[in-house]
Amino acid sequence: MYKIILPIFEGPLDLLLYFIKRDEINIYDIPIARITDEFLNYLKMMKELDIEVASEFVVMASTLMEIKAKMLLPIEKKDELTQSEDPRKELVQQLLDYQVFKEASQSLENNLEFMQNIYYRGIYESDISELSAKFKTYKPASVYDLAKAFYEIIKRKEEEGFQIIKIAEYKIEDAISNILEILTKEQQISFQKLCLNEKKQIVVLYFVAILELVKQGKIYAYQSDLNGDIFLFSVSKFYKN
Amino acid sequence: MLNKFWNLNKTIQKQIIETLIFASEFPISLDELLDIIENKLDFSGLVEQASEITTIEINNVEEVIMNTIEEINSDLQNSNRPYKIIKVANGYTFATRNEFGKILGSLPKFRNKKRFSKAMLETLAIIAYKQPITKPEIEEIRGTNSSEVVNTLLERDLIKIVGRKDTVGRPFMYGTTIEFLKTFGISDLSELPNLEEIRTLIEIKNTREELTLKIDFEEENN
Amino acid sequence: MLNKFWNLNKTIQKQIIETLIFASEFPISLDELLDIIENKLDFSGLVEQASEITTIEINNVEEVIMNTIEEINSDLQNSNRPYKIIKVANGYTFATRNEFGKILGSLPKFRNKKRFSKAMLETLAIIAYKQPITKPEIEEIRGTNSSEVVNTLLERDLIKIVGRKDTVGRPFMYGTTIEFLKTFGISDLSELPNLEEIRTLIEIKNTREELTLKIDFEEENN
Repeated sequence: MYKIILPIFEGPLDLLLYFIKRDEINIYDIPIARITDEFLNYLKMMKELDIEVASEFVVMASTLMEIKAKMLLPIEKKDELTQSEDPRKELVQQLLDYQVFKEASQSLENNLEFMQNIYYRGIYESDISELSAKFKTYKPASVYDLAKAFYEIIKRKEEEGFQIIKIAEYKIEDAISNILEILTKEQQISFQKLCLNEKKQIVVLYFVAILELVKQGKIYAYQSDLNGDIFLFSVSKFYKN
Repeated sequence: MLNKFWNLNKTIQKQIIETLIFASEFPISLDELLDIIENKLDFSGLVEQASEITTIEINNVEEVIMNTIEEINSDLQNSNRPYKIIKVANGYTFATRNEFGKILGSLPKFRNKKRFSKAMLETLAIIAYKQPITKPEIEEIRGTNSSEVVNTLLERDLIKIVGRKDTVGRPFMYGTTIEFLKTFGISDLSELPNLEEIRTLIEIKNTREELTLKIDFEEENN
Repeated sequence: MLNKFWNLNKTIQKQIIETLIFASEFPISLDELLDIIENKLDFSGLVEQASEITTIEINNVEEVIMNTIEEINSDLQNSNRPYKIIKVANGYTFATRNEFGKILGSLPKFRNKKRFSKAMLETLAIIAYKQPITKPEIEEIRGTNSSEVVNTLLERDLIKIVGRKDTVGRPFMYGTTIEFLKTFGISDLSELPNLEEIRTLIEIKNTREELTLKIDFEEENN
């Protein structure tokens, strides 16, 4: 059995730059058909190795194929398109920009080398000292730390079975559209059925929604007696029948 | 059993102990110093020189270290350094000499504003997200008495009283201050991450990193 | 106008400056040092001695302070201290000398502390140059999902949330921290290599490769 060494790429741009460098391709005049094939072969290999292919690679593959298709158009047709702009232009610009930051990150890496043996005061956190428990928790804090602290409390509370009460955003509009939607499918709906197992707030909301719909002339509401169930009908359907 | 540390010459021994006290975030105990110098450090970068100490039986390493620290302190004094090593709460740490400490005392809150204990950060987070909120409400969420920490936050001007709640006892309600916003570098409360955002910030699947690691490992093996 | 600080004798001046740098949690800038010694300190505890300096016109106080720091560094070296004052993150701070930093770095807990993945470096470079910048903007440049790496950088305190952008979804904007400057030994963001210069360099490199390619081609044809 032998091992396959797969270079690690930070994303599709990184992979494309790798091909460009390896094959000594002129970045300003990328042979798009060839590089598309290489790219697709790489994806195929990843799939064969059962490595999950991130969606951005798939998106890039389709971009490459699109560019390739545009490049294949006959020249006359190309001229008809907006002044025959090179379909590779955007991709090339993206690659150049990315290259600039890759280079900049290289210079950061050089800094690290220089800082390799420099340590600041107070960098060492005690492991075994009994003092650590007392002092360790003191730390400078950022917005992120604050948010994290809150999140941890919330999670702890959830684990304790504490319910975080969400202010439910029940809207009249939702109740209205819900009723109308039911009435496009059903001939009628009863108020009791509508509110079956619903919370008190929702029942109130539906009631208000019904009043509103009646006022707008979109539904009819009938009640057989004072304490009876209320039946709702769509006005448009009512007339059709 | 004596290891390589005790074979180093005295000057370097002193410098290593001084480095460890210098680097420690909090007072470092004798036990920890010993554990580090005997078991954890790699001296291969230093020229090793057998010193007279190797021929002497060291009965009490703790005492040797304490003496070394005393010697460092004499050196610091002789070279006019304004700080020295002191023993506090069973550990060693650097502190300014009295006369210079006094000078620092005349500075208003000397650049120490951003330090928080876990309790402070928790309480501040609850107030920031739930304001206006009363102390009983804070205590219910934290499940612990929070009087002291609320007072500290008030003193540090990070929270303020914003009114009273119309319930039994009419307790004070607290909210955050402008100083709070300044400390955390945001311009208003809406800039705080909401719960959903915190969740995505914190709970991110690490599948990709794992993959990278796996492959790195294979490369190293070749 | 010269105040009491400049009337103190040189040794005490040095000690005060060394105290301030030693006591400060963050690198302390020249401006802050000046402001403190000229306006904020109470020297009443110290014996004041008129030194020769009062008779000399001090044209450039910043330069005097920088020279003083240089002198402190010579003193530290001469008295075998394992640390020195370095300039980083817009200010002065104490750090270990290389040889002792190396020993400290051999501690197991420090082994991975200075390791950075390619993704981290790339993302840091983008944030350092383009800050304040949102995650979608970072992802557009990198061409890949960057949630995990942004999270790691936040966890390691190398970047921070600096606000929200007024676009759809009000995404967070990120910027680099003092910790970033300290880790990479950068005194000021303007010290980073100029982006335009890098761009030009890359263009030259790209066209040179193209040139080489052409020549190769011609050679092959001959």
